[in-house]
Amino acid sequence: MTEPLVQVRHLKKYFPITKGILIQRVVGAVKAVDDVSFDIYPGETLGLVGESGCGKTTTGRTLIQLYKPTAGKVIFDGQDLTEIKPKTMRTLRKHLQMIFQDPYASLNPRWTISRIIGEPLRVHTITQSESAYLERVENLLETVHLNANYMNRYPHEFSGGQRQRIGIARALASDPKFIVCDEPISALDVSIQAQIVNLLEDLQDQLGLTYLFIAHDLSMVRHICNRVAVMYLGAMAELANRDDLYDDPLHPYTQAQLSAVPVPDPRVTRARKRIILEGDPPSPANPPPGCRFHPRCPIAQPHCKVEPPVWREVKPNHWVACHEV
Amino acid sequence: METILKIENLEVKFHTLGGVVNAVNGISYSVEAGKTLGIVGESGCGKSVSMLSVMRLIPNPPGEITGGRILFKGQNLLEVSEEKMEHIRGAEIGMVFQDPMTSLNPVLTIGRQIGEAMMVHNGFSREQAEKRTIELLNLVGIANPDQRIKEYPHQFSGGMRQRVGIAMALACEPDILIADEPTTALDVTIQAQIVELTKRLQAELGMAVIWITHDLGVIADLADRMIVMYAGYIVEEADVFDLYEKPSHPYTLSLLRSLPRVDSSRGGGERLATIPGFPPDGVTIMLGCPFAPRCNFVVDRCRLENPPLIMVNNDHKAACWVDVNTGKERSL
Amino acid sequence: MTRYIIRRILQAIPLLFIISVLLFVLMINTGDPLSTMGGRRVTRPEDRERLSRQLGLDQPIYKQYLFWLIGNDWTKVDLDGDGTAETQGTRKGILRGDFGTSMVQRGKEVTDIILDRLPNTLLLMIPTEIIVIALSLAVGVYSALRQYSATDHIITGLSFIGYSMPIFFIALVSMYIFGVNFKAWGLPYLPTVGMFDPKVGKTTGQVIQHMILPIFSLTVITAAGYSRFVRSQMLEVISEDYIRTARAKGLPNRMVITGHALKNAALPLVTIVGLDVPLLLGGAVVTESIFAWPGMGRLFIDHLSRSDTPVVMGILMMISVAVILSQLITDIIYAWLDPRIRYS
Amino acid sequence: MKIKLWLTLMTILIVFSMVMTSCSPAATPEPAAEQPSAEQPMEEPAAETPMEEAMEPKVVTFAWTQEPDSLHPFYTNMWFSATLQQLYLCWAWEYDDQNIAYPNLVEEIPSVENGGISDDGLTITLTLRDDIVWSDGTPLTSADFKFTYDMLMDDANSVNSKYPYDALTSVEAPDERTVVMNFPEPFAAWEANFWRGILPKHILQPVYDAEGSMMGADWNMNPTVGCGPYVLDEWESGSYMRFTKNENYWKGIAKIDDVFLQFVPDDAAQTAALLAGDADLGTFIPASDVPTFQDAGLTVFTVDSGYAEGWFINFREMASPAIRDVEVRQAIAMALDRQAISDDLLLGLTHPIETLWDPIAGGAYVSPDIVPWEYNPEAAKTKLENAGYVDSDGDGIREDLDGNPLVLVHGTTIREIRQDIQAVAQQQLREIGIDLAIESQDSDIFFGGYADGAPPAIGEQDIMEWSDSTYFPDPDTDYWLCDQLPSEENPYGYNYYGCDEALDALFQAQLVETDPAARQAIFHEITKYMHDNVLWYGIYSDPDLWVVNSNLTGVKFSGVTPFYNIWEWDFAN
Amino acid sequence: MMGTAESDVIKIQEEFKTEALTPGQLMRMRFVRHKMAVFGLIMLVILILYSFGGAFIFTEAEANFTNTKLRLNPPSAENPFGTDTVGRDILIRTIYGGQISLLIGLAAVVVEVVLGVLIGAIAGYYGGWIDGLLMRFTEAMFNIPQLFLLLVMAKFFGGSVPDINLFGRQFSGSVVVIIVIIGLTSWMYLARIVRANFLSLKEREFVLAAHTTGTSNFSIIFQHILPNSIAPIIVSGTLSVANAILSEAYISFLGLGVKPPTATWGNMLEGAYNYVETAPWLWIFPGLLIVLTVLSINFVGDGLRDAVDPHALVDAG
Repeated sequence: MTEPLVQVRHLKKYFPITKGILIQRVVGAVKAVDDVSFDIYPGETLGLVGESGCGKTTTGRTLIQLYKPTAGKVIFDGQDLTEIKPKTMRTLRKHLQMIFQDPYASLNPRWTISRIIGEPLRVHTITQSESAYLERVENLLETVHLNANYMNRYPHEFSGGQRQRIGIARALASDPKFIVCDEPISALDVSIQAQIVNLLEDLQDQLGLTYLFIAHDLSMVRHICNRVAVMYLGAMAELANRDDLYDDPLHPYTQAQLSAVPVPDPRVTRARKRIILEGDPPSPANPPPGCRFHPRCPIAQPHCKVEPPVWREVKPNHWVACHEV
Repeated sequence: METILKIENLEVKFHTLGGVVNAVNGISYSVEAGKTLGIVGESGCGKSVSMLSVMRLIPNPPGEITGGRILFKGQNLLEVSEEKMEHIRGAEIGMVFQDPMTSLNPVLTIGRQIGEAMMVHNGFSREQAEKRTIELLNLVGIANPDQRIKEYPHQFSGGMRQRVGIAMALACEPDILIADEPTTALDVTIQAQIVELTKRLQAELGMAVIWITHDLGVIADLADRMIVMYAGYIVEEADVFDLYEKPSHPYTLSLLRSLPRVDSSRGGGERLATIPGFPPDGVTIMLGCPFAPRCNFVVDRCRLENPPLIMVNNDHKAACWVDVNTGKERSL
Repeated sequence: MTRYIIRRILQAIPLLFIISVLLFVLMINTGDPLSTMGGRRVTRPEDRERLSRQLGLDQPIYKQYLFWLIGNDWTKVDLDGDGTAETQGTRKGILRGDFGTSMVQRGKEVTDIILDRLPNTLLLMIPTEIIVIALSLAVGVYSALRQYSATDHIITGLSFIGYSMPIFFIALVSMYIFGVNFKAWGLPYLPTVGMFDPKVGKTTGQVIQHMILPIFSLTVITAAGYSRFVRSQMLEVISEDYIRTARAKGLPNRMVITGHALKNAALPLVTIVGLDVPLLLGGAVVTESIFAWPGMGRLFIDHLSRSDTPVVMGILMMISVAVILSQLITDIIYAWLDPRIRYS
Repeated sequence: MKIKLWLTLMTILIVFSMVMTSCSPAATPEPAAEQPSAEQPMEEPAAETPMEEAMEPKVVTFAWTQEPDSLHPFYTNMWFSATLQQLYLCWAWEYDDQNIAYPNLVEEIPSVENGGISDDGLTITLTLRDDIVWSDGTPLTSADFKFTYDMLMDDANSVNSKYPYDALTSVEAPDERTVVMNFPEPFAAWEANFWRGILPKHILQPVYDAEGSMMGADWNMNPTVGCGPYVLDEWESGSYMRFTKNENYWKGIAKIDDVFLQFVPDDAAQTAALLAGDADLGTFIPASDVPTFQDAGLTVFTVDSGYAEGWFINFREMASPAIRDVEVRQAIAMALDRQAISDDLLLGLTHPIETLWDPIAGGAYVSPDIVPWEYNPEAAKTKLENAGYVDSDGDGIREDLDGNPLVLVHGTTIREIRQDIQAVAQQQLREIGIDLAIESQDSDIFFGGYADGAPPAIGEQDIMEWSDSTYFPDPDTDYWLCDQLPSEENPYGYNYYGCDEALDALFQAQLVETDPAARQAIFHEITKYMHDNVLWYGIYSDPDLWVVNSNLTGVKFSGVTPFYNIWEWDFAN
Repeated sequence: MMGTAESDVIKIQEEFKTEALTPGQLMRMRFVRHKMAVFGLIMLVILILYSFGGAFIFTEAEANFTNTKLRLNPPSAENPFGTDTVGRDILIRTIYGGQISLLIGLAAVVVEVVLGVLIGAIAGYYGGWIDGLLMRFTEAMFNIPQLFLLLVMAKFFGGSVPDINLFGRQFSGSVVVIIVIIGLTSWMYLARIVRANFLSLKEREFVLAAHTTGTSNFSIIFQHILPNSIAPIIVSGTLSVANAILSEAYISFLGLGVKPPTATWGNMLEGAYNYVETAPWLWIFPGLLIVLTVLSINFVGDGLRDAVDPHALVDAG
């Protein structure tokens, strides 16, 4: 087995809840990510799914050091990102890129496309001359199937799908090894989503990229990912190869989630048996004790309320955090 | 079957700084009592606007209903007085909105917000309204309703709020429930709850439901009849099973093909079908079929002439000059 | 709640400290209170030297501040200028509620000076504020509901003019028209300055008559801003989803406005009013000057012009405390009115 | 319903505030808020009076533009407060409308002739009248005089000024009617400066004993016991002050019952009140309004009070070299059209003057040899030219031999007429090629001390303008004494003009000269010297203007003790 | 059909897309639709022409030319606005006074904007204790009513500031004082706006994207965030100009403003209330000019606010 490109170990990210005017006192914490561990292998796409507020976006942002982790390690290419100096981190950033959810918010509205895409080139002084710079920007636009003539236009002149392509081009500019795709398609119309997904797949093939694909759309994740991790309330619930997870989900939460996904076929969807979960996920500021899922779990046992389940490999490459598996 | 709502040639325009946006371009359809009509389309296709027109809730300015008729139980809603319309809203047509976070008044209790429609339309006293509110909350599956009527929207979770929204829409037992993307803002597990709830309520109360969505998955579960909208036009209308099995408009067809499915792996490497380009902006006047620039089946006629809804088979209509099954131009 | 209030008050302490240092340093370096003590003549050097010592003005600024803050009754001061401090200090400092005595009105307690004027200011400002709130709510809501109508345009235009008008201008104009011209035209005219006509005495009717013009002027400029605020709040609120929901329920328009929109639109006004309440205490410097209203604003300007640090500091600190208190009260009222805050 | 709530709330608040403001007992007794109709008060006095007394009380109303800061004579030097002292206090001797002293508390004014002043001029003895009493009936004795002196000299009292009492070695009260003042050296200016406002010992002594100081005494703000024709009845801060007649006044009970001071904030309000007949007396009126008053049939009194508006020339070393050049000063003196200023800006109510002593010319202290400076720009130009100031670069401003432009700084306090004069002067001096840079400061900044960096004190301004007087009606002034030059060592010095040894000697000599004729001669020398060297340049005589209702009879004003005969005033009908 | 052909189809598609309006164009359109704003702008141009163009017709010496014989003349053909207490022509003085008033308005806002943006940006971007400290200071300044603070500061700085020569003209040093103190007492509101903007913008994805790129804090603040908060700064700055002109008028009215001989509309009013009745032209003309200017600026500011406010965008469907 190859070495993982990214190793995430016991990663925690708490957002303090502070009070006070002159002296800020921490009165609590939103445990957005609470002890999460997983590996990402070169060339693969790891899907990270979960309901809104489960901490998947925070995991992605903490992993890439946009947020300083509260605890834990992120080892990228043998280096622990949580320990290196900010200056080294800045140079390392060209290997780690991110594609954002909102194609409208992720591009600086006052910059031209060429400036946006070229920012990494300038920051990391990748291109030496102005002409090399322009050539590179043109190439990047070609790569994401955009007309290079438009590089002096502003983001507002583009549609959502095009903007997302621009965002992808920017992420590609510094020749990264690893890209965190933070719900890159969820803000797009159905008819555009497939375009972007296909583009991401093509780029992976051409450039040998590794993706962490964060999404809530389980159907799309099944399509694009090699392995899938399911999060619930800041913690990992299950992690397995794609088909293992979809065909044989072990965690009751994964089961419920999968059963709830509608299928665009009236006969199939009406025949499916759904596990309807009661209630809503609790607040991450105050997660339930024991297994976080126990209040909604259809198979919860008394000890689930007390004891947090262990994150364990129940089958080869199939990890799960549940007492009842 | 009794037709309860019939829309004829509805046209809605919006006056924006960028120009006049043709949001709805002469659509016609009808809803039958007790049945569920699903309206599917991408953002900006006019699906919500058409429903707000039914309620006469289009903000004017900038919106304006420029043509057509909306016949509700035989009377044209575009012509009735505002007083009459107030009575129809809420009492005879209920509506549930997309965002449960913003569509409830943050400073009023849930009980008041549900109860006031009954006090207005049914002449209930405060006590009667409160009693009925508790019943309604029970009906939509909210525990401890007698406590919770005193609470405020922010004390409810997203899913619970949407249940409140439904209870509110159902308060006066309307004949039609219009649900405008009621599950879009919710997670799948909550979405499933709401879908189940709607199904159950419809079975119990027997109202017609118009369910607007962009999600072809959710609506497959719910609808009896389907309408697909694109750029302010209805491009296809059919029975739900028919539509998914034999999509007859290239747009519907591509849309269905571009969707990955959770229940089957298409095997590694298989690509999703895509629809190139993006929808028109509604300002530019286009000759021909609005979908033509993105269409794989496009023929010359498409660029010149906008196709009307054509009956393709029994009760199944599509607005396309081409038969997608054969790829041949229809002779019409 | 009690804990919250206590915490807020504790948090206000450093703030007041910053404010007091800031103001004190400014004030101490602002003019010389001794300069006018000679009356129309320049104060004699002997007197200047002696007074400066006796009033503690010769002390370094940090000491003056310290004495002002915690008093000087724990130390001795040199009154006769022989270089030895022999007299026990008598000041208690503002921390112990002693705001000191005025320099120009020697011996008169700052607290008394302020309390003499405070009721007059309140008498003018409270009705003003009430009229302003009522008027601006009415006008703001009305013009929001009839957005782009002729009435709305007129109201908007007028409120803009009111908002842009310096108060002294409106005060002078109204004085000129209602006081001077009306009299000249033989119409019933309004008194211009003072609180009452000395010939008649300080009767309720007199005071009310004399209140009309200042209140009118204050109302015009304040209500203009408020009503624009209410209008924009109302416009924002009526485009909210929940208003659409309310309409979709078939509620009559009046109920949508009064039941659903008004409360949401009026809530933010609480904050604005809260910010303005302390200004009520301070009085309107300009208005009171023009209309000769014996309130806090005039007190401030009079004593500022004679560098009477204790009085000016007293007024400013009182206002600062009032600001902090009123913000606290605003927050509490807001929480009380807005369930989102109440239950979180 | 909501409107009702608002109304109720508003009424409550207004009533509340009313009660707060009008709780003072002397306000017209009226049930508050019950009859808030506007006409009500107009009828009320009429309705009440017949029941109480046959005649309406006679009230004279003063429009008073500044509210006194204190009524204690030694805690205020405010003109608007000091002026009132003849109402409720008494001086040992007061002054008549010719500014001649006449005995008040004393039997006669001490002099060498009547033995009141010792031959060496070191002892002055006063003999008090035997009928003088405080308004509460307590006799006024020499103990009150002694007490007054003691209080002044006690540092714990922080009085505004110890002058001239600090010139004494002691005051003795050998018996109830005798006061003996002992000087270390003769003090020529005694008459004009001593015993202005005697303090009531029986009121203040207990306060002093209790608190160690009379600073906090209630009497300071509320002198209900006094020795003038009136006593304070009530004082509402910011609003009004009412004096009522002293039933124990030993000269006779005043004819007018009450003196009511309405504080009006500004000249316009005062003018309006006077024109409307709302006030019977006003003062410090803008000159521009005088014709209006005269047209309205009001009487305007112009009373010399010793004040003269003038330019104090800074001839210290930090001043501009040009202003230290006597030729330049003389040129300036000829360049300003003072007549036009008096005629146009002051509407001819006053006249240009030559010396600070002009307003006390009754005492004839001004040298008869003085030739007034005449407005003559051409002569001024010639003078400048001769002194070597020519406009070499053609910008209209002259330069000295080194090419430095002739720029002078003129500073004054913020007051409309002074700013107007600045503007006029700037233009007129420009005509002879002098650039007058003008600035103005608030008076507490302008008159601040050397340590405060006040512009006149530190010598930033070449010419300073304000209105000042001698120790009127005495001609003494100590502004030009050399030992009064401010410096780091002498931060409180107030000679902001410069040290002229000759002048210094003259000023020192006059103060110890007890012979009036000799003293007068010294002043002739002083005035002539200062005038010809333009050490002080007079703009106009600054008399007090009083506007009085013509119905008042017996009205006379003194420049020193304005209301000296107010107990004789009356209404004509 | 998909695969390689896809990119071509997209390119063809792009030809169909209508040229979107730039935010600038949209702003201009929305502004122009705002009738009052256009009126305000025209008024403002006229007032600027009046103040600065008038200077070509009349010299400053004429503005300061006194003739005591002509004092307090009512408006006439000779002196259309009448004369003041020393016979200066009010019309000409309003021209020169207008220059100073406008200069004070603009310059004070520059001071205000520099302070407000700097403090707001630092507080908003860095957060934590820096934010806490700066915001406490801001709050402290906010707690003192502006007019009170202005008056105290006017006296504090009002001792004596030497006159300055600018553009060949002599300005009273108090002009600088007034500019500085108005700036010093009015930045708090802007700082709050900027801070709030920075707080929200720094979480925006394009800023995060800049972070992922490795862009330095400096260029994130000045190249990414600041240009995007420029709209509220401009709006608030515009409205502040009106406020600064009013502030100047207020302190001048209370006698602590710009010292003569430099005229401003504000100090022309000082003392004029003594002539409410006798010489109303003394206060009516400068007063009206202040009102007109402030009104026009407020109109423009309001128009700008609407123009830059994305909520004003009307969405369809």
